[in-house]
Amino acid sequence: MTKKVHPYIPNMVPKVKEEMLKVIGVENSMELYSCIPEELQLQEEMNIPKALTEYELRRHIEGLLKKNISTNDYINFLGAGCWQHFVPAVCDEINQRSEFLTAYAGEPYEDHGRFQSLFEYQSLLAELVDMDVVNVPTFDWGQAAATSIRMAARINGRKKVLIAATVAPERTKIIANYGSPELEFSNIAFDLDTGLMDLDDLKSKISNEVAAIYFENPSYLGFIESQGNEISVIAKEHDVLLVVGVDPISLGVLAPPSHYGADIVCGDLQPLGMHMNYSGGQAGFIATRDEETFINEFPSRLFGIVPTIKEGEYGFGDVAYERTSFAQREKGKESVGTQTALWGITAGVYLSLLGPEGMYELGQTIMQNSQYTVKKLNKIAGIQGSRIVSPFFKEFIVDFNDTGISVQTINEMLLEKKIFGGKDLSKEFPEYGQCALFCVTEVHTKEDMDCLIEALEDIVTK
Amino acid sequence: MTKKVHPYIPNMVPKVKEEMLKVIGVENSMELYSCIPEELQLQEEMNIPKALTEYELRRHIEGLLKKNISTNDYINFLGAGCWQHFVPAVCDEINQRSEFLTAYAGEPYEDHGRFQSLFEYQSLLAELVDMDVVNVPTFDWGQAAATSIRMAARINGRKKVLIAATVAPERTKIIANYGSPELEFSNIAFDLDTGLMDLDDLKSKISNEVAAIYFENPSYLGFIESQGNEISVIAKEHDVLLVVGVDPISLGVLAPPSHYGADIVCGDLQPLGMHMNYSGGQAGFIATRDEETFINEFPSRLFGIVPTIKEGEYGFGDVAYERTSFAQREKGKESVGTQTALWGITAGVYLSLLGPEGMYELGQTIMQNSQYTVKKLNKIAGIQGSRIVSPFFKEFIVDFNDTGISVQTINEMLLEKKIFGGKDLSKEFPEYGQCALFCVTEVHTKEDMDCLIEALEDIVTK
Amino acid sequence: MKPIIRTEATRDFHQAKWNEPIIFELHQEGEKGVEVPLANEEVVSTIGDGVSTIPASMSRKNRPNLPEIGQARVLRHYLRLSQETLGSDFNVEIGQGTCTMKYIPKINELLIRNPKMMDLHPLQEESTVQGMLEIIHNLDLCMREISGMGAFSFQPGGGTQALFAMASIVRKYHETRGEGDQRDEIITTIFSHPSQAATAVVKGYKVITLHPDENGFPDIEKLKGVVSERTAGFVVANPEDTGIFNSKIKEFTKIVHEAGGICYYDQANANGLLGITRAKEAGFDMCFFNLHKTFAAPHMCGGPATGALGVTEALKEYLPGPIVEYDGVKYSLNDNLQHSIGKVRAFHGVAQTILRSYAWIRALGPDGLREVAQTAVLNNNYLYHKVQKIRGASAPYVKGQRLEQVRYSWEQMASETGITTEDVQRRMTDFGLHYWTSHHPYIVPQPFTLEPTESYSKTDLDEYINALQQISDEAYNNPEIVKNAPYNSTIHQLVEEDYLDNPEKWCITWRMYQKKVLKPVLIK
Amino acid sequence: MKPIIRTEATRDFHQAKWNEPIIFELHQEGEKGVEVPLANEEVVSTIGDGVSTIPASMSRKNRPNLPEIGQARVLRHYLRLSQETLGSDFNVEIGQGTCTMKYIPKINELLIRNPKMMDLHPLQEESTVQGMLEIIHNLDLCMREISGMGAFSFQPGGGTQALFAMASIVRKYHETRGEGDQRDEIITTIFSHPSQAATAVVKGYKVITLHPDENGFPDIEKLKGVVSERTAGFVVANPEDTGIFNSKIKEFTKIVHEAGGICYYDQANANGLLGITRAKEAGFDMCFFNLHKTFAAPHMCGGPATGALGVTEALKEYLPGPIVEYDGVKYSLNDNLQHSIGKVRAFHGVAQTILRSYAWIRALGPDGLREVAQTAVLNNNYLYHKVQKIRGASAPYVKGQRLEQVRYSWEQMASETGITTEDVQRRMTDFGLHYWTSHHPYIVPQPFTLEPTESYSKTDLDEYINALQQISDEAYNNPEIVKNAPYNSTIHQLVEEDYLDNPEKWCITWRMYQKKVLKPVLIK
Ligand SMILES: Cc1ncc(COP(=O)(O)O)c(C=O)c1O
Ligand SMILES: Cc1ncc(COP(=O)(O)O)c(C=O)c1O
Repeated sequence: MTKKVHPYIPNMVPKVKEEMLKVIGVENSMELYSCIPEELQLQEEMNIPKALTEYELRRHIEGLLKKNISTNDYINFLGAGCWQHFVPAVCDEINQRSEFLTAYAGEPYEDHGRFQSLFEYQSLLAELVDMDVVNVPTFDWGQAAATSIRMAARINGRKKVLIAATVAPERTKIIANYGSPELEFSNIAFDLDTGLMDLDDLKSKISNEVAAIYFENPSYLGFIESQGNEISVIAKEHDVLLVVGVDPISLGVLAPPSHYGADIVCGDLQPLGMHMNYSGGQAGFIATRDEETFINEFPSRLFGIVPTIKEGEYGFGDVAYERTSFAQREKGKESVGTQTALWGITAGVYLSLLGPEGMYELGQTIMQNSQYTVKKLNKIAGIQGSRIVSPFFKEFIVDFNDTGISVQTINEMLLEKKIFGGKDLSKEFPEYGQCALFCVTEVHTKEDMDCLIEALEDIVTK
Repeated sequence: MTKKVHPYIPNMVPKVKEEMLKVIGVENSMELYSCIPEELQLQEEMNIPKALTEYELRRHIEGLLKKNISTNDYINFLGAGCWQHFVPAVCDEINQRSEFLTAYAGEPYEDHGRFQSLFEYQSLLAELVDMDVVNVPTFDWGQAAATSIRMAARINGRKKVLIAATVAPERTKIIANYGSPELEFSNIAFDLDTGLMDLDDLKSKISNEVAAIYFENPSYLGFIESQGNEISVIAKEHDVLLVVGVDPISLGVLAPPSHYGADIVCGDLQPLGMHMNYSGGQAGFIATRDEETFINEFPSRLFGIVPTIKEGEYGFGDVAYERTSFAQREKGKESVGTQTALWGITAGVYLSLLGPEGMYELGQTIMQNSQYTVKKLNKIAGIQGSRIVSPFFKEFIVDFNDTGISVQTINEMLLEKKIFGGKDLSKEFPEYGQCALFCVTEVHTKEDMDCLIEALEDIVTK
Repeated sequence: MKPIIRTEATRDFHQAKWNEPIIFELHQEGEKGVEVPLANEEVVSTIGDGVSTIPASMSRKNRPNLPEIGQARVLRHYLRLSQETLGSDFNVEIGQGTCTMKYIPKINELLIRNPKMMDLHPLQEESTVQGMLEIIHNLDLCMREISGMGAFSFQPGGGTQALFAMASIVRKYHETRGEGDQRDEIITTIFSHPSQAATAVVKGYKVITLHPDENGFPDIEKLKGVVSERTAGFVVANPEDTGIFNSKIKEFTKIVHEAGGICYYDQANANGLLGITRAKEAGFDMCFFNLHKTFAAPHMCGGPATGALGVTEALKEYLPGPIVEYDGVKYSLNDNLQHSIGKVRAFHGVAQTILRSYAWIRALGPDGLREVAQTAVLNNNYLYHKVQKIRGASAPYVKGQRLEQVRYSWEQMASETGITTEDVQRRMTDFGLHYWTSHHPYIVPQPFTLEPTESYSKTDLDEYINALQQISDEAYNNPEIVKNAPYNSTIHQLVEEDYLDNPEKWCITWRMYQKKVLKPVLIK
Repeated sequence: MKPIIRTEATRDFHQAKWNEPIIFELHQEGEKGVEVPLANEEVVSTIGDGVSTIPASMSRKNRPNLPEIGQARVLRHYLRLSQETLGSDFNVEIGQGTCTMKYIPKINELLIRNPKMMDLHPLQEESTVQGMLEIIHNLDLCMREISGMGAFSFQPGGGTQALFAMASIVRKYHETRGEGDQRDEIITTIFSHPSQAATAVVKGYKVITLHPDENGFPDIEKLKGVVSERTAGFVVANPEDTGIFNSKIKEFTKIVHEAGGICYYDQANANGLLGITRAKEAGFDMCFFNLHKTFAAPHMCGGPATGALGVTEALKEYLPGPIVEYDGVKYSLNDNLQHSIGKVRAFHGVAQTILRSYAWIRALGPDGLREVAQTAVLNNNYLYHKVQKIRGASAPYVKGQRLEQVRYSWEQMASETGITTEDVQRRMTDFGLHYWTSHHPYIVPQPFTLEPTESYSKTDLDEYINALQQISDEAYNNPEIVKNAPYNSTIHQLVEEDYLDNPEKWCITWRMYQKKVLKPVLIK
């Protein structure tokens, strides 16, 4: 039997193949591999299942996916670095456009639309964080933070880094990995009840050898770090650069870190129009002032605007390209490659849709909903709605210690009631005992929240 | 509180509105309604629920849709005019393209792509039915058949129409509705065991007053009408036009009606790349020879190719536009309007993807699967896999009479086993007693079919 | 850097141009676009080849002559063609008056792709489609509020089919009362969609067409002159294509009713009327709305679509079946309508469109619907005011009183410059804008019809106006520019010959083109 | 009708041009793109305004200066920008060598939009994501077969991050063995992706770069000269950017191993090798594949993406966690890897890309994967043969022995006509084609790199070759045409000034443009 021509491989057609081989001047296509020594040629067939037709493939994959239970099936209160937010349909329409989906690294001429939309993304996010410079997106918050810190260290030539102990442990790992072996990290203690940074500890650790202080706002634990100005003052006293990580969706209502002295701001774009995708929606950003010393330390691409030879027309190009590893290999600033450009475009669409009022209203809704949940939780005997007394944005630590039930058990019971409970913090923050990090956003209806309350009441009183 | 500006209505912005009112020279926009007498102005508010935000809307609609059980959830054996087939992903990609989705009735210049893709659809379907002329799609098979018959009547100026009694009752209703009061319909009897047309009855009814004979192949009851040539000969003897309805997905393996003398061929495009959509996927086609008398009777649009003033470039336009109601109002041929163009484009994509081999293989798979099911059904005591002994394509009448259980009960029990059983024929064809029309296609895996068999065995033996 | 200042009033535009061959030209024997599912091996061993059961006379002798093309190339072809199509999502789509080209919300497109909608079979057990039936029923309730009618069917696949269904009801109604033969006339107006007249004829009626009075209103005196015991029905839109609202509409329906006729209302486009005025109060027995116009379902290159057909409680039993009913617990399909005209379209109509329109209504609410109407009228009057100031353009008939659209005329410009409305049409493409003349016949000479809907901003409207202004300038100063347009479109002017009307030359399919054009050349 | 005969060897093309303003220019105060969900009334009455809990110092004083634009206009803007982007779906995308721009199957895009994938939270209980974990595990198994490695992590968000992760493993490995400080050099080659060298430096290594011998092979003698007890690792691709397969690769890894170094393999692009030859047999300890290259995940304007990182069984404990494991019953996440480098990316990486690549592999099967490789090599050698015949073009280094790509040179043409590879790049846009020069530094002068993959037909390849041929003709006969290109692109040539490199002038955001360009003008 002759081999079937695969729909993805047009030149499997025997006649065409022969014609091409003739042009090349070989008898069969395996001859083209004669440069590969026999000992390196794979002899056995790979143990991979036989090809499926499109329909079979669809049944197969959909069959696998049916085994999942999604946040569309159950009510979800998990956050902790990946959050469930409302995604406007226009965001999906744009990022599914075949043109954007399949473009890559084209030139300003054939990819004008890609350049413009990423320039616009930079510009929109710049307004949200109220800083002048934003890069083409990087991998995720963790890596953006790592790079922000490395940038700071390059700028002031120092090696020590102070990190708030409330930073997400996952991100701390990424930061440490990107920072080692060059940088030296220490934690800054925090107050268990307020979550706030222990300024005395900060003062005791800061010195003229410190390159940067890094903290997050809203913090991983959900509370709002209100000492931004104080921290900034301490940092400036030692010419330490202040790097602040931020959840951009909070910035309709919360002051952006630039307002309390941050030199470099980073964070994750996922909340701004990306579905969670089992963590496929993450994307990092870095923002700075328009200062040459800062711009020259970005490893990432920065698109800038340029006029064309035609009046009234403009194009775009790479700003200060020479600093990148694309231009300079190991002499470039860190490394650049394929990161998360499509999410940048999407975040731009998102911000264009919501506008200033939308961002404000969204922040407000989130705060109202999350406060409502905490208030109701407080009414349940044995549960403290928020272990931390400081104001919070969308996440908060629910304290189950007095219920005598472990978070794990509670979450198992919630699962039975079709609820994904908060993230168990007992390993990451054992000092809190049986606490869980819950996330409430604008996607939660009152019914959703009440459903959680009822379920927990049930669990606790049973 | 000021009214919120709706995202769909930009000019609700008060300042803009005022500016525009000033240009117009009125004080407020209700003044523009002064031409509507007060007694006609609606006084009360409409009893329609308050506006939902996009997210609320999504929850609301998805909540409603969750109440449905789809053919993706259960195994489906319903056909009878709307069929579950494999839809290549490329079909969906193309018909979801914003450009095609939102275009309408543009000119050859700005909508070149729409014209070309519909011209190509016409051309591709023409090859499938092996006729020269195909129209821009009409509503559905029923209406296409109705119009085909009316075309025939206009061509030969006669009024009587003979319709095979095996034509789908739904389509018969549409044909009757479009035909009355002008045309006069009679049925042609059929043989209960073979399903075939009773040629004696045909002969007894045919005359020089008959405009057209209409039958379907494969028939509504699934069997293949093998007497096409004989019927054609009888028709020609009386200068009667032969109109044949066809399921186009069968034409990779079955002879197209043009091969056995059909003058006009019609059918439904839904199998060629359209999801069922609770019947939103239907679309009709009509095909004829390239004869002026035929072409001039089409009510629908026919796109033709035209060179442009630039060498090597071509465009498209409406062929014989003057015959349409767009051009001639009541003097045009029937009526034309918005029909189902997007499904035409989609069917074109489908045929381009499958090609001649794909259409053949698909037909073969369908026949193998449906025959397999019948064969297995035959093994169940009391069930006759196919009540009709003639060869069939994808549908067949399963006879439950000997089980002593009604089709209704059987279907209820199948539903409990997550199976949509065949269409109950006991009302439409009471002569068959407790029979149901099952449909098996390429979407059914062996497991699906075996599941049905097992379920029926279970039901019948219990 | 010099600041980038865009001073041009019109857009510096060029449409995508790919010069794609006809799909058949992409044929490469052996290539494949998709692999279809083959029968399982055990099935094959049980059954054999499957096709040998086909009687010889019914077996296809050779494969259909379809092209063979790899998947990527098929996709590339159609994607390129899509870019060569000016969907309303891409332009200030106000030049296609009467078509209500409004914003098509993306959320609705997302909702209809839910498998719980897409993968429903129309004959499924009612219990398994409760959500779908609820949506249909809810839309019915909304439509009743909007129209004042008593029941709706969503079966008709567009306005034309709704008009046909209404003509069928008219016939059935009179037949039921024994006046079927006697009442053989339907009255319509000239400024209406051609399908009003055309569908009446399909249903066997003689059509009487009223022309407007000098102010552009349907002539009430003429109506009085033509109604009689032969009057079966009266169909009209209001406003008509001119955008002029006929304030005497209630008198019209009264006159027809008194003559024993049925009044049915073409509300394909009701965009200026939502929440403002209704079919019921104007005295109509039936009406229809094009969901693909007023109710924000997309036009999809021309369907699938829905003409939502509403009737008074009294005519409910005439509707095509089944219709959805709700007993407070459960939704069901009622196919036992005593006088039903039967069916006009398969099963239940186009469910996606029903869902889209329901979603649109729910996104707006009752206040939003009124805002739609008022803003559409505001936008239209703004345009009306501005367009009339353009040299050579006018808006015939009564001053003011235009609701959602206006039929304009370039008569003056044509007589002064020789530039026709068709020339303008081609030239508008150069600015990335769509422009349609009008339905035939051109009662208004050199016509064009603009309908801005509620979806376009003032800035958008100004862009359109500027383009018209520039073309007028060109017409008066350098008409050749307009005559030879387009320049920035996918293609240039079609050769003006009888390629489309001469049976020797027309090519409706690629095979006809091959026979008529290529083969003769190859033989030579 | 004269038959329509397309005689042009190149495409009569024009890209869509909409001249869209920057999004901020579309601002109209008061417009709104979408309504966000507001808190339920009862919630509000229970809680109040919600925002007054914000400490004064942390409350945003004024709204962010985002534009206000209606939904339709936002959509129109981005849709237009999309048409101004030449995705690989739209062109014969073979000019971006090393990037493996292959066909992106639409079925995969459909599958990833399944809510059971899109709406999963990465911290859900394992029992609720069994399907997802099974997909990850299955892909792992496939990758092991393709590479011979022992375990895979899909956490790295691209090739660069995979290279970083591998450099991290190299470091951790030597640290674990107490040689962390001693081994401070990583060896790479010049014909490799810049990230090989760059990520090694991020991880604190000194980079030693090998240059090719006169035939274009990495120089084995030079390698011998640089390995030492300071060698931590050796990273290389094979073929390198030249497309030349280094048949001595096993000797290279042996030399490095003998010096105590780790060998890691850049298989970002393994498109010519699938089922033909593997990392394991060539002696590598680690390798990575870019799923967005060889494994048909789309490039998405530059990510999100995945660098699938495979290691030998011996290095498994060094992987970033968690990895997916299967005990025959249940899939689980293992985050207890003894020597784990920790994390490089949040949670589990880009799940959509994992699903896409798994689907692609299953659509091809083992035979299909081999066909991919063989056809990619066939296509490349066809191009290689043809391109060398074009006047002014050459393919430096050894004759033949090219697998999936070739780095070519216009050195001769540049010296004879003054037309550079950058000029060619701009001119190619005029034919609707994409062309990339090459990575810096330009070791091959006036370089361009073509990689046809398996996805393009001979006809497609010929179209590309014809365009290069035509540009060569133009360069020799009328170079101004090429110099002044593009003509049919969305935009014309950028003004060549220091707008991008002068800190006084660069504008990375609209607010910078306003400050630096608009404000000074307005003040004047
Ligand atoms: C007033 C009016 N009536 C009827 C129709 C016909 O509707 P359809 O195109 O859906 O058949 C239209 C649409 O163009 C219309 O505008
Ligand atoms: C050989 C090689 N290595 C590494 C990379 C870097 O991959 P990425 O762009 O995903 O970071 C690439 C991609 O261009 C490549 O081709």
